[in-house]
Amino acid sequence: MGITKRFPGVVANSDINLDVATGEVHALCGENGAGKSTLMKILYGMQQPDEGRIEVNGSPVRFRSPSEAIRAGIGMVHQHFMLADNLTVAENVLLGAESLHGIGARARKKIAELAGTTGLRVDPETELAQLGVADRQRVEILKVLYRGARVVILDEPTAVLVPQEVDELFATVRGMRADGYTFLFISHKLDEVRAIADTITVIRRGRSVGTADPKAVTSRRLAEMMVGSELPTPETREATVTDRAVLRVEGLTLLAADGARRVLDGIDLTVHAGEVLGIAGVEGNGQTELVETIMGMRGAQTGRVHLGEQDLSTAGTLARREAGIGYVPEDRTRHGLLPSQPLWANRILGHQSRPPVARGALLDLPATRTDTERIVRDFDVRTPGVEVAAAALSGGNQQKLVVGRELSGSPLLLIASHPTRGVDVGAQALIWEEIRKARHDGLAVLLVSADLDELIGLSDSIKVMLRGRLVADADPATVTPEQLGAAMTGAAA
Amino acid sequence: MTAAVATALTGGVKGRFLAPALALLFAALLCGIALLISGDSPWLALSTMVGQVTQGTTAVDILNSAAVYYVSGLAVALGFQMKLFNIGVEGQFRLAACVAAIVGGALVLPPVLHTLVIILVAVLVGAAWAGIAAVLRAYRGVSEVISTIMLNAIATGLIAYLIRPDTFGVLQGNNISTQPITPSGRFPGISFGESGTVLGMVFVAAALGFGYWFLLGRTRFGFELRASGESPTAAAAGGVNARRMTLVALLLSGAMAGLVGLPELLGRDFAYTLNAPQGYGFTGIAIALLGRNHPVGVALGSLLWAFLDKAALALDNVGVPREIAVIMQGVSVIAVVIAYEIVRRYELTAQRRRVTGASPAAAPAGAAS
Amino acid sequence: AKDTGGGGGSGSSAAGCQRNPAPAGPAAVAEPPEVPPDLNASNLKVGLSYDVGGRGDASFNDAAAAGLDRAKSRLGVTDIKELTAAVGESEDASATRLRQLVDGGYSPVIAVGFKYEPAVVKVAPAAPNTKFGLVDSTAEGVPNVTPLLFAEEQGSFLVGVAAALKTKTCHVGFVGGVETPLIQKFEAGFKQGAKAVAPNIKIDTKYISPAGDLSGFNDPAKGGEAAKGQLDSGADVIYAAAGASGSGAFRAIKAASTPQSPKWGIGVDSDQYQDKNLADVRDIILTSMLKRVDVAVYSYIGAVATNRLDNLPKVFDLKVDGVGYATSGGNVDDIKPQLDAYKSQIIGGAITVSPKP
Amino acid sequence: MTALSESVEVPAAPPRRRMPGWARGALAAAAAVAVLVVTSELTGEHQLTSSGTIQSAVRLLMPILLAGLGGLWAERAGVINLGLEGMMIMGTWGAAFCGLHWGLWAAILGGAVFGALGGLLHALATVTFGVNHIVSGVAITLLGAGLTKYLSTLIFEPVSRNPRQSPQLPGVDTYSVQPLGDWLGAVEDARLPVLADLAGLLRGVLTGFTPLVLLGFALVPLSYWILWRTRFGLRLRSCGENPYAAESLGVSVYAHKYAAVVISGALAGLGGAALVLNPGQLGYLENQTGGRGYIGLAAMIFGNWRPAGLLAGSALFGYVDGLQLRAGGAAVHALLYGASLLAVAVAVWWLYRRHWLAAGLAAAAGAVAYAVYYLSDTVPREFATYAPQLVTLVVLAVAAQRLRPPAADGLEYRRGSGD
Ligand SMILES: Nc1ncnc2c1ncn2[C@@H]1O[C@H](COP(=O)(O)OP(=O)(O)OP(=O)(O)O)[C@@H](O)[C@H]1O
Ligand SMILES: Nc1ncnc2c1ncn2[C@@H]1O[C@H](COP(=O)(O)OP(=O)(O)OP(=O)(O)O)[C@@H](O)[C@H]1O
Ligand SMILES: [Mg+2]
Ligand SMILES: [Mg+2]
Repeated sequence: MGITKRFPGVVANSDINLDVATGEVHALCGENGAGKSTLMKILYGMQQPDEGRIEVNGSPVRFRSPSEAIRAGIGMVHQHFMLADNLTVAENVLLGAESLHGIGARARKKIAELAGTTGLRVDPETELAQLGVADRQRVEILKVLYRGARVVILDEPTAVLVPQEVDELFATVRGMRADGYTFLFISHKLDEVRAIADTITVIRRGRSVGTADPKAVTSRRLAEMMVGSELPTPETREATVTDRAVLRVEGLTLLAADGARRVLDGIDLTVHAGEVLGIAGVEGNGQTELVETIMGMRGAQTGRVHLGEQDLSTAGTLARREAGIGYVPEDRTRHGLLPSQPLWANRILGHQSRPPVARGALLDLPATRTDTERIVRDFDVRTPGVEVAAAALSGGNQQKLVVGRELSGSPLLLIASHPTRGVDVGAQALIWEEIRKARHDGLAVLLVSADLDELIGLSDSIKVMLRGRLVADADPATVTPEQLGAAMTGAAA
Repeated sequence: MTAAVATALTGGVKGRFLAPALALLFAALLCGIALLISGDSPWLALSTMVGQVTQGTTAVDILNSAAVYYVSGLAVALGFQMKLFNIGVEGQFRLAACVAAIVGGALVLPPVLHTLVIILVAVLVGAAWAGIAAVLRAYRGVSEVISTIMLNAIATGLIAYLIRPDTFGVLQGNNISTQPITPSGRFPGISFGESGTVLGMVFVAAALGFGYWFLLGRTRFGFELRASGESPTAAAAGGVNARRMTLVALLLSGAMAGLVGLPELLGRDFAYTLNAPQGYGFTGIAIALLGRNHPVGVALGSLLWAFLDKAALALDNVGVPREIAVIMQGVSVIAVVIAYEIVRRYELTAQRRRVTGASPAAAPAGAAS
Repeated sequence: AKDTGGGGGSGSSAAGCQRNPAPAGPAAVAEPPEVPPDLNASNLKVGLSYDVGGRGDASFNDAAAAGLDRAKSRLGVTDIKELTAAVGESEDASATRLRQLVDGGYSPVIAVGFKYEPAVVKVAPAAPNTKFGLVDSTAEGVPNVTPLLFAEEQGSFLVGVAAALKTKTCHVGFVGGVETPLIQKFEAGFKQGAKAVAPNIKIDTKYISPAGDLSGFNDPAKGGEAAKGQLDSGADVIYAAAGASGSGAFRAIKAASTPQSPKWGIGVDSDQYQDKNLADVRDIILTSMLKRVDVAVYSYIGAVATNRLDNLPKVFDLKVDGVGYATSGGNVDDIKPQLDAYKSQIIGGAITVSPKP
Repeated sequence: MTALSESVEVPAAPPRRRMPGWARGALAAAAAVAVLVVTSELTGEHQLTSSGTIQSAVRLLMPILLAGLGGLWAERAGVINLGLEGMMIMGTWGAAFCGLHWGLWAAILGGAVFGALGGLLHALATVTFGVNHIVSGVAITLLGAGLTKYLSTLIFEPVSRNPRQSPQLPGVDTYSVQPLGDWLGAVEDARLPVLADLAGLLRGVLTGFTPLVLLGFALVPLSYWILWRTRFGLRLRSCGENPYAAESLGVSVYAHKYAAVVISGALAGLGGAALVLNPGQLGYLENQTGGRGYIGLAAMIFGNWRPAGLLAGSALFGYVDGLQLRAGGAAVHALLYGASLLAVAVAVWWLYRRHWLAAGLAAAAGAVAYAVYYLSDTVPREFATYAPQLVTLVVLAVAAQRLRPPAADGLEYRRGSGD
């Protein structure tokens, strides 16, 4: 109720109101960075609100820590799993709730009992490391149940699941709702939301903008509510596609670390100069691996990668970059930036062997600074200078720096993984504009994104990825997000 | 430390020196209190130590020792830059000095060349001994911390074997020594008469410091090294080969370690004996920490350390336990390390604040509050 | 159940230890270098720089300290300064220490331990008016340095004789701290002495650490294990030349010793029977090989005072009482005639003891 | 839209069946005993299995084991403790000081308390201030050495007349399981083939131990029990695996890390006490730890961050060290024979599992070990002394990739900064 949460430089939640009735599935929608997770963390006592209050069954409460929320019957399944790989399933579940049933046989019996409810079918003594994603999620739910929570927060539980698993999850949720559990359900996937929710609250830029009835509302209407009216359209109308193939990937196959599974399975694709090829897919279907394999960060078992006339199949990452590939990684803090280094040092990363930042084996620091300043100017990176550490910038500005860097040195091909994830509208528009400009100048772009509007708007052609394979092609001129969504989940046979 | 002080400190270069200086002051204060408790006068201790610098060869000794510590500190710091903890500088430098002394004593070569060969041998031996840890780390995933600790002990055994009179050693009275290096292989120093002789390799150490600075700050290799240390994932995405960097970084660190024993070997002792100095490798770790892996910081750290070592000898004259210098060294390291950490955090927060102040984009969000 | 001590040493008890009879010959008497009894050296300022361990190490530093103390009480020396080396310090620290003594006007300056050799060689030529005494080493070509050397092998020979005479199992042991040439001299003498008495005696040898690893002088735990190993394999007299590690050896011996099968330890450098820190195990200390650093220091100070440095022996050996064996505790009283017989033979030159094992 | 290709079946990896931990441990112990007995019989080097060697091993391994346990506790909570050596040094001083004034049990306690103080400092630096764990560990080792030197100059020297050591501590009694010990002694002395070896091994463990040895051994299962079987231990381990998950479930990560590192320091301090209270020790002696803290850490890694493994690691260290101290190069040389036996056994096992390459490598290693054994008749003393370190290095090189440290070991944790 009237929750406000400020972080330095950003107001994550601003006077948000949320009413959840007992026994309902209440969905929360909003763009990346809208403040959904923050609100949930506040409800769960992991963060303290700066203003506002929380009431449970009419009486005001104040959670200073998760354990207090747990005591009040609230449990949370986090967007990023909160599990310990080296502990057993039972230990993961028990942790923090040892006082309920001890940590011995009694607890194990209880876990076995509850496991049925969540559809978990493994021995509680199994080490967590051996479980797949869906089972991990079941363990997360089991944790919540074990604590006797009646209100369960699910933060983007479906992002990592394949459709059958989503169906199983929904069956579990429905079953539990019938038993009187209340759910707070967060998802970006509007059709899912409409399928499971009883009520939907939409959050935009930290504020609640209204509620909707899932039976009455369309996905389009929901999307409009989420992004507001100033929705920038990533449209790329005039065609610049040439018939000059820049990237040719043939028969790329990658096995999982344990060697048992094909993460990439015979991928063939071609990107032409001036073309944006979009890859659609539910997270975890091999897009990350595809990008990293093309970048040479993972070694494919079979298959070839050509850039123009060059065969890069066995080249290292740096050689591939030198050949003309720019790379905007999906996780900028882990893969894109050196957080504690100044901006100019970040400009060097990935370009350390090329002008303007290097001459031979030596770095050219003055030129590096000048060029970083150019990026700051051209890409509107909001910073007092190029000497500040990258970690001091906000996500959007970090991303603009990364995109600016990767478009430097006139690459032939840009591989952009979720280039606007967690980035505000202004930055998003700028990044789109820059990609469009470069494409006009003949750049080939391989675009991976979970944002279907971005994908449809920016791409010249789209391929759908499912379980390590490219399973379908779509024409962005005619395809709708709904159709694409269906194909991504394998439901559009 | 209050927030106000810390923010005042974080302004650029000044902050970089003020924080460790405050930490050192804190360490000195603590030692002063320890002295007071044990009934000694901190002031007497300090003035004795400072006064000692002008006595005899102490000033020159400090410089010579600092040079040795400096090379050792740089060797450690080079690994630290990549978050590799080469605890094995100790073993590397001793083995390198021993083998270099054996080779140098056995060879007859024209001046300069003779010296260069000895230096080369030391560098190679140091690198090779570190190379064992490097290979184990890069290909077998063995933590270099553990492997180098083991290798230190094994190096001791190897050295003992190498200088046995029936292998390469020569019995000299109650001592065992390698064959002395003839004058052609020595590295001349600069004599200051009564005040001692500055070892020639002091200048090599200074040059090494410059080389280290240049390598890390101005070359692609240095950038890749630091990038791998800061974020292995980002470095990999930027095209840095992590395994290669691990190997090269440890080999270079070992090569540098190989030089640690040479200033004294080539400028003073001319042979490796049972009394050959030990412990420089461990001192190097402390000094790299004090100097935050920065060539100037490491230089200041080694000077401080050498001062504490040499000037403390005078404490015996006034009846103050000279162990107080060791405590001072220990406390400084931990205080400086913590001070760096605090400053780092304040720096980031301050920068964030400046970024937000500078970026109008944050304004709407800020206004909403 | 609580152990009551003893019971170790399951090894062979070879009864057949053939022993040679003690050599006969003219009784030679040791003559220590003479210091005039009424000498007053109160004008001397004596500086003394110890090796690692310093005064109180119950070993050779302490012996040097004893010599100094005697000079204080007998010769009236009052102005004395003592400094101590640190572990693993480099040569210039030793030099600085010596220089401090020189600058303080001390002369003679006595450096204890062969590690001081390079430092003395460096400092002495620059201070020609200062006299230096260097224990355990020589500084060739520097006229103002007097080497104070010992024939450790001769003293060790005698305790080897004692060991061979006392063993019931015809099996003795040597535990060395660090395998340096100096300690090897002890080993060599001990073995020759034991063999001289019993040619077929079994002698175990163990060094705790190799040359260059000084931890062997400083690890009583390992000293104890090494001695225990020799006891278990049947040795019943053990000569421990192992610095502070020796105390571990003595305690292991004490634990294994029973009235039926007594086990003996032999001390080194100073009379370890008298060592306060070994008071609890003194009853198993058969004797100690005395390295009379005290005699050397005292004589050297006396010689400096009388300006008769040329009177000092080249090597402090049995002849000048520079080495010897201790008799405290009375455990060697029964074999004293044999010991003295061998001693006379060595003094007389009939037996020469090699310093190499 | 085009049609979709048929979906791909993803076969689940079959769960691997493993022997329970205790069974594997027992098997490994049995194999070790078998190799020793056979080697002892075939080479005639009976010191390999003598009760004296085992007793030596027990005395030598105890400080290492305790330091290793210290490492285990800290690392299980996600804090690397390279300051073990420093905490151990502080423990030796504390044990000597308290032992002098108040007796045996005070010495044990004093060692633990002084070590714990070092642990507290490490916790402050790493947990509160986020200093790199290795950096802090190195600094603490320096500080520990300096502080004890200073304190002993100040406090011990006036009594002991030597700044480097404490006065004589009261002696420590040893105990034996009787009359079993005597019976085994009789069997061992009778030198019946194999039986004597077995009796020697058993007798070595059952006789001549001090109360602290009992305590040390008891701490192994106790640590296991606390860390793996209690609520506190579960929480503590969760901090080392995923502190943010622990935090999200209401575990106070800071408190647990602090507790773990302080306990770690206390255990390392106990290791120091074990050194001081070994029968045959005078008391505190400067530099007496001689790197045992680091070796404890190595033993812990060797033991895959588990108490039983750590016990095996420190036993190996203590055993080889005891053997070389007692019987010198010849016995270590005989171990080469044992190593080749072991390699052959491993090769056969891999053959059975159809891992040809591994089998080949093991066989080759065995051949090399045997060749060295056959062609030489002793190991140079210089190398025999460092055999434990060599063995550790070789074992790590072979096995490091199978080791699994706690997932968040050595990482900085800040409350509320996970997502
Ligand atoms: N600990 C933090 N410190 C500073 N800013 C934060 C912190 N946590 C979140 N934010 C910021 O608060 C805003 C809201 O974040 P939140 O995680 O709640 O978004 P979200 O709606 O869950 O987004 P997504 O859909 O990507 O999960 C973002 O701008 C985010 O960067
Ligand atoms: N863990 C953190 N601790 C402290 N401050 C943080 C943290 N993460 C982010 N911030 C600060 O919060 C602000 C917002 O960061 P965030 O990455 O959430 O930006 P954002 O809302 O995504 O920004 P943009 O609108 O540019 O995308 C930045 O000024 C950053 O300095
Ligand atoms: Mg979120
Ligand atoms: Mg953001």
